[in-house]
Amino acid sequence: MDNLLGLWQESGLYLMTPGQMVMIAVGLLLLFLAINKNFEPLLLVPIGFGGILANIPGAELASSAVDAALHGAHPDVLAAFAHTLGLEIGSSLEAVKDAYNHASVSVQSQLSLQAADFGYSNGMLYNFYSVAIASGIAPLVIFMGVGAMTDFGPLLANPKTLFLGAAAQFGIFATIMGAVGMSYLGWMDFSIADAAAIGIIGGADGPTAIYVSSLLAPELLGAIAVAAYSYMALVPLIQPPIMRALTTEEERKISMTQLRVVSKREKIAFPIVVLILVAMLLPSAAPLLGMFCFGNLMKECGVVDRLSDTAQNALINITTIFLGLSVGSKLAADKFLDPKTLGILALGIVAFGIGTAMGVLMAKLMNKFSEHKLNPLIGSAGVSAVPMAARVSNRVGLEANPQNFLLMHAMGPNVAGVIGSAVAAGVMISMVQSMGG
Amino acid sequence: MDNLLGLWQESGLYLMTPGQMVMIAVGLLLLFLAINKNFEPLLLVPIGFGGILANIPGAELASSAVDAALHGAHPDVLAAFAHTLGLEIGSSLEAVKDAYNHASVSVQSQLSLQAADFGYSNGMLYNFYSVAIASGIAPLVIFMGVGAMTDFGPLLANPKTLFLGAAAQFGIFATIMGAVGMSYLGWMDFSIADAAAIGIIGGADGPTAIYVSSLLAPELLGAIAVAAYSYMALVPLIQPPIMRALTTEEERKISMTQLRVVSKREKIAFPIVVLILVAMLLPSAAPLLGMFCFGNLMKECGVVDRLSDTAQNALINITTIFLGLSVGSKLAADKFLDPKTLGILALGIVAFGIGTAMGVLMAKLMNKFSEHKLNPLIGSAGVSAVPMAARVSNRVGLEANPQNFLLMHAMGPNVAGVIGSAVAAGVMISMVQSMGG
Amino acid sequence: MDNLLGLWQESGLYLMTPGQMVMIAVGLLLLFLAINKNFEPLLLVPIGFGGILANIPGAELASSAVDAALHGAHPDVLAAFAHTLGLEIGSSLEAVKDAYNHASVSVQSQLSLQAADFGYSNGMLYNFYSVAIASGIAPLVIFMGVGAMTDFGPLLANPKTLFLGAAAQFGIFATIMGAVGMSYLGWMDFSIADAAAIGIIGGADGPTAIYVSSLLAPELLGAIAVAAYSYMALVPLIQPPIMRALTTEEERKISMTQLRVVSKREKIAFPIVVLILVAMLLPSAAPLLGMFCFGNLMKECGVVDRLSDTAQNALINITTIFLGLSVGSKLAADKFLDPKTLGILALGIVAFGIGTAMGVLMAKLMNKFSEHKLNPLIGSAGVSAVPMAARVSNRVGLEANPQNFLLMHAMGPNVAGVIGSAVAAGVMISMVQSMGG
Amino acid sequence: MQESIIQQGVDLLIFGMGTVFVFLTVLVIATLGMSSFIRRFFPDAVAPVTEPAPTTPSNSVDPRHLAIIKAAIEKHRNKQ
Amino acid sequence: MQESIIQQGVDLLIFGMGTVFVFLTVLVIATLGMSSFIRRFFPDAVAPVTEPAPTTPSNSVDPRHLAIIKAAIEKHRNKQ
Amino acid sequence: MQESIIQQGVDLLIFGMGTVFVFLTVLVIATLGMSSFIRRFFPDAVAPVTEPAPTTPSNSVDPRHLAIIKAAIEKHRNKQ
Ligand code: NA
Ligand code: NA
Ligand code: NA
Repeated sequence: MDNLLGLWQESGLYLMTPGQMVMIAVGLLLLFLAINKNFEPLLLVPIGFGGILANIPGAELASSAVDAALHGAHPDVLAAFAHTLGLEIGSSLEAVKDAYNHASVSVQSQLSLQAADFGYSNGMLYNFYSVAIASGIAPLVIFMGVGAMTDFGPLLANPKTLFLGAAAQFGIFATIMGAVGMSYLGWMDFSIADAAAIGIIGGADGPTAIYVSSLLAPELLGAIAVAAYSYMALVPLIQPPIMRALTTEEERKISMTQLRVVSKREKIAFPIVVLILVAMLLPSAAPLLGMFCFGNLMKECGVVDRLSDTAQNALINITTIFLGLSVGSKLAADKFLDPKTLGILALGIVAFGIGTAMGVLMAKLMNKFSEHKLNPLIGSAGVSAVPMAARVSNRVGLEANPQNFLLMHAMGPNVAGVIGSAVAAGVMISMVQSMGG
Repeated sequence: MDNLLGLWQESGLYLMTPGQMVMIAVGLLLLFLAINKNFEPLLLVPIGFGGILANIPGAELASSAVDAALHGAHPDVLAAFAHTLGLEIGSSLEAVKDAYNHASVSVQSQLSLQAADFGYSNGMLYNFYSVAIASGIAPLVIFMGVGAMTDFGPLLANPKTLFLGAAAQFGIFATIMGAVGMSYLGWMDFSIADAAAIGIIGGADGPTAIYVSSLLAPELLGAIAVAAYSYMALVPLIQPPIMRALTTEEERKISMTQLRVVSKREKIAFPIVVLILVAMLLPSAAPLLGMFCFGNLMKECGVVDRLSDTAQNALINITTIFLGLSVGSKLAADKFLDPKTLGILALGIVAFGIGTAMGVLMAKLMNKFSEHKLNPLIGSAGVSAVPMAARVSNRVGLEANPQNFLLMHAMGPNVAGVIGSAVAAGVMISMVQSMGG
Repeated sequence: MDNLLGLWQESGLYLMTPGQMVMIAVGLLLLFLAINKNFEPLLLVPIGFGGILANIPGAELASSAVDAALHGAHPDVLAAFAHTLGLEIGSSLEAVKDAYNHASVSVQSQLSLQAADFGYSNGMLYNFYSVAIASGIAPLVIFMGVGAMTDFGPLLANPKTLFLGAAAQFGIFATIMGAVGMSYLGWMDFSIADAAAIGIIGGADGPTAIYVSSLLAPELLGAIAVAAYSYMALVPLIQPPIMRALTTEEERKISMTQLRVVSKREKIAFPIVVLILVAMLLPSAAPLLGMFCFGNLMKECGVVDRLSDTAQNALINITTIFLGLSVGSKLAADKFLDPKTLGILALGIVAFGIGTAMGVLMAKLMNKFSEHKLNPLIGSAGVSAVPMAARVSNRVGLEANPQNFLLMHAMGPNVAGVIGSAVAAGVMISMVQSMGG
Repeated sequence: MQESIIQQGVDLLIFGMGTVFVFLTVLVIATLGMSSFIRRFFPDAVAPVTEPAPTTPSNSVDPRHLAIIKAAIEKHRNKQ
Repeated sequence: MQESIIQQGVDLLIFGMGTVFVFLTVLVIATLGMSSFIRRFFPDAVAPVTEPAPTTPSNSVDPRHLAIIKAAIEKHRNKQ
Repeated sequence: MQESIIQQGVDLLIFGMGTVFVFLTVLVIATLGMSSFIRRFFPDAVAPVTEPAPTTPSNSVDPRHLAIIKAAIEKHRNKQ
């Protein structure tokens, strides 16, 4: 009978909290959007599935051994933890949890061994998260693969479109102001590190967003990643109204001259040029832009095709599977169901909107000073969201002028936006860490 | 001269024990069976090769740094270990070994650093085992890949074949009774955890068996994995006599109606349904069935084909290589050459036999209550051993009736058996851990 | 303003040392040689790029958390480290560094946690190095892949060409004598372990060289790997003059009889024979030759083609990417710009030359005792540098006799050289470690 | 202790086998429900064809395609 | 503290956005320099053709090739 | 110490080179034995053909096949 009772008390129906039920529904919603609506399925299928796994009651898949031990809350375990943390024996669970969260890395690693002594172990998704994201490796490897899939030809044919990619990053920083404003008004409790991590949603670039938030605000990573990928999928809905509002019919009809031919040598030299500028000006962006340029160099140099193929296929796919499941581990109910998540979702869409607007306005500004007119619709592609935003530019352009193919022209600002948000990521990580954030 | 003597004293011929020689012969036998007799070669080639590597005398490839240090048995090392373990200085090697094996995780990790201080390091296969199996990751990744290669169509067309997959799991539990009976009679010294790990051989599913035994009885893992894969390869010999003995000629001739068409949407929904039932009823099966369903969802959803392809190819192949070598590391002579291994081999074949019988009998029982008659030969496929057991059902069926193609009908119970043994694995892990096993 | 000043003081231009500038130029040179001159691009592109990344000032990509903390040199950090190291508080940075470098593994791991407490973390390339090379895994996996790409047919058709592969390893040991000689004369400060690691350059085999130097002389690994791969790429320039000088026109014209047909079964048996000899005679070579034979067995046995394909493609490519970047991490200016590097480069080319000469001379010696004459030009292929050296033999042979195709004949000694240098690596690792090197 | 291990084995047998049957029974019901729900409310526009061949997990390349490709290559080679 | 977080946000905005613009401006200049240097001193012997289609990162197989291969297989199958 | 490193080097040279030769000599003998054993007792039914081309480790796709496939694609494209 004990066993039967035990099985029932270990079953999900007995243990499930309302929060977990909500999060399982959220996971199913993400799967629905990914599969039926084609919302960035490569990421949202693993994230949604991982989110459901993380909320299976009693399985503790997203918990560390210490979390599991604290959840078990056996008196012996709590006493041992309290001793290690320098609390008095008999401290409350809350006190132990609090002391653990503020303990130094060495004390935490001691508790981790202690939890193992009591027979607790890390959950599967927690291990995936540690290896893939906490180490920083998965976003960097994906960025390398993206680099190996990126063609800088259109950008090299018209380098001044880099300015469009720069302007669109204003979405990032405006969002940071929004987040600190919410904190100032007392609506939310975002630290400056949180604000920076939320801002990066405006970079419209998944791996960059995950990399930054894993460093600056790991507890918000789930919400930030979900917002970033969802809004990237929604770019065809978010951007066109803004683009139309800020441009005249005439401007949208501007036809651009065909791009010049770019030689193989220029394409090989470009990632090296970027790398050297990073080395000279912005070391803090070196991991992200370094891996990106490495991927691109492998693609363009033509002598390591087998490495480039692997970076674009097996390696990026394997990494994506584990990255997605790991992000899903951050959709555990106790972390995700927080008013902050609503703040993040609200700020994220503002970030996309402002980035889009600034890209378009920058294109109009540049037209004031330049002979070769840009069609301002390609400015919106500067937010990145590769290649979706460039396709949106093309589609809106075709509405105004059915003979005007903007796709290639929009690819320039599109990939410029990737570089732009990696630069913004680097400077934010460096500044926030020196602010003691 | 010292060097020459040293080289000779480090050579295999000087150091080899009879046990190692036997185990090298066992490794060669496994290679022979895999290569010449096509016994599950994807696993048995790496396992056999790894087994030979693990028994190379002096190379200590399967030993941890601490094992190597204990094997070296230098007095300084032993004194330091004894101090850490709280023994008196001058304790015998046996006493130190014994204390180490019973020490807590934190003390073991301290000894590990101490062994490194003395210049010892983990062997190659030990590292593979730690990363691939002790972490639980390799069996889960393989299970994900298997999920991505599984077609639930035949099962969805005839869901009641799930009962056949359930019945065949009786082989698991009957074997547990056999193992505890051997313990009761004093023939063997199996704990309840050992018994559960041995029982899972009857699940006829490699990754499930390895996952369960890595958690419940790591020291028996080598024998269990070898038994599981060998008997899966022997299914065409083990099953037919049992199937013939339990059925009449008439029953074997039963012709089944063609399976209905199953829609894409049903195939997408099925892994999600399984996942939700796991979440509600059986959280302890979440890692295994979660990864399996994730793989299957990636395959069926149709929007992440590149991830599904990688899960079915590069990722599962890479994992198989390291899983196989890691299992091989558990074929070291001092662990494998134990009377328990004989017990495991004997119990394993009984497990297959009973599972087969119960599947067939269940089909006959269901025929008593149902209008649509099942050919009882498909019941034996419920043990899983995918796809071998289904092929056996088909072959035995063709002997009785050359027009009767049972293959697709047998695929239903066949994949049901995979789910069934994963469920059994979950409930056993949960129950044994709460028994303090 | 503080922020602006901070950004400038963190910029590369402000922080860059002349050494780093030189090393970035070296990295660019390696990229140029790899891309434009086709110098072993699969390795030298990642190594060159990694070398540049490792020298980005302020990014500390190649530093451990402790290195970064020592570089930061904050008084609190130094005080804490000094305390852990048993130094008096207020010890100089130099004293702390020195004590750290000589500390035991357990103390180092304590400092590592302490550095994490102060907010320092390992650099990206440092992590790659730890996982890929310090663990020994990457060179072994690459060796497995090379095994899966090697055809021992020509060697099996004419096994006595193994002697050519043996003779060419004299380059390794002559170089060791050169290195110890330099130490004896006071020109350099090479330990016996350093000398052995430098000697292995003469093995003309990348993964073997990286494996040996990661164990015996990790601080020289960058220079040794760069030398090994560069000289392998230069084999078409280094070898022909030596080959011509040591042979007569007549000898170069010797035409060899066509190789006999080798059966599948012999090819399957060969890696097993090698493995058993390793087990009996030379356990210390078990990791390298074990993985090599395992790869070859997977290729030849014909029943695990999907594993063999993965070992030859996805797995070896992924490993190569991280191995290359990790080797690049050892090109950090403070380690690489050392007179020792010049010594290594000088000794390395001598090693190739001597190996080439000994291979040719061995072939001439064998001709004195054998009826079936060997063309001595195939002796030079015994250094390995697969398949470059065999092609050089063929090309020089064609110059002398346009009808004489030596390629297949040279493949025998070529792959024999791989076995030969793995054997040499095993014996050296074993001997040097017992010398307390 | 000797009694107890038998008792533990029996417990595992009863509750384990019971859980397997309960879970798979619930799964049969849930699957039938899911299928009838989908077939009723979301029927496929075009009826899909069930795969004619069984899944062969250990063989990732469709052997028929392989044969066709090989034949094509053979043919091309013969023409040269 | 409340003041300070606004101040920190403004700092991030100014220096962050500034760095992005400065870096990309330098990159524009460096790229123009690099391109004109290469076009002047190392022109390609044969003019390469710019790819006619955009990069589609999420799709690793060229869809046109796929179509052709499929068509070839189809044709071959029909012949049999 | 200075003496000793020379001595250690000589030791490495002698025992190292010795081991290499001994090991490879034993391997020659073992290989010859293995081959004659297999050729005597387990001859292949059909004589296999030695590969005509050398292994090219860095090139995983057979270039001839590649050429044929490319040609086939080209041909198909021209027909359209
Ligand atoms: Na961006
Ligand atoms: Na089963
Ligand atoms: Na060699």
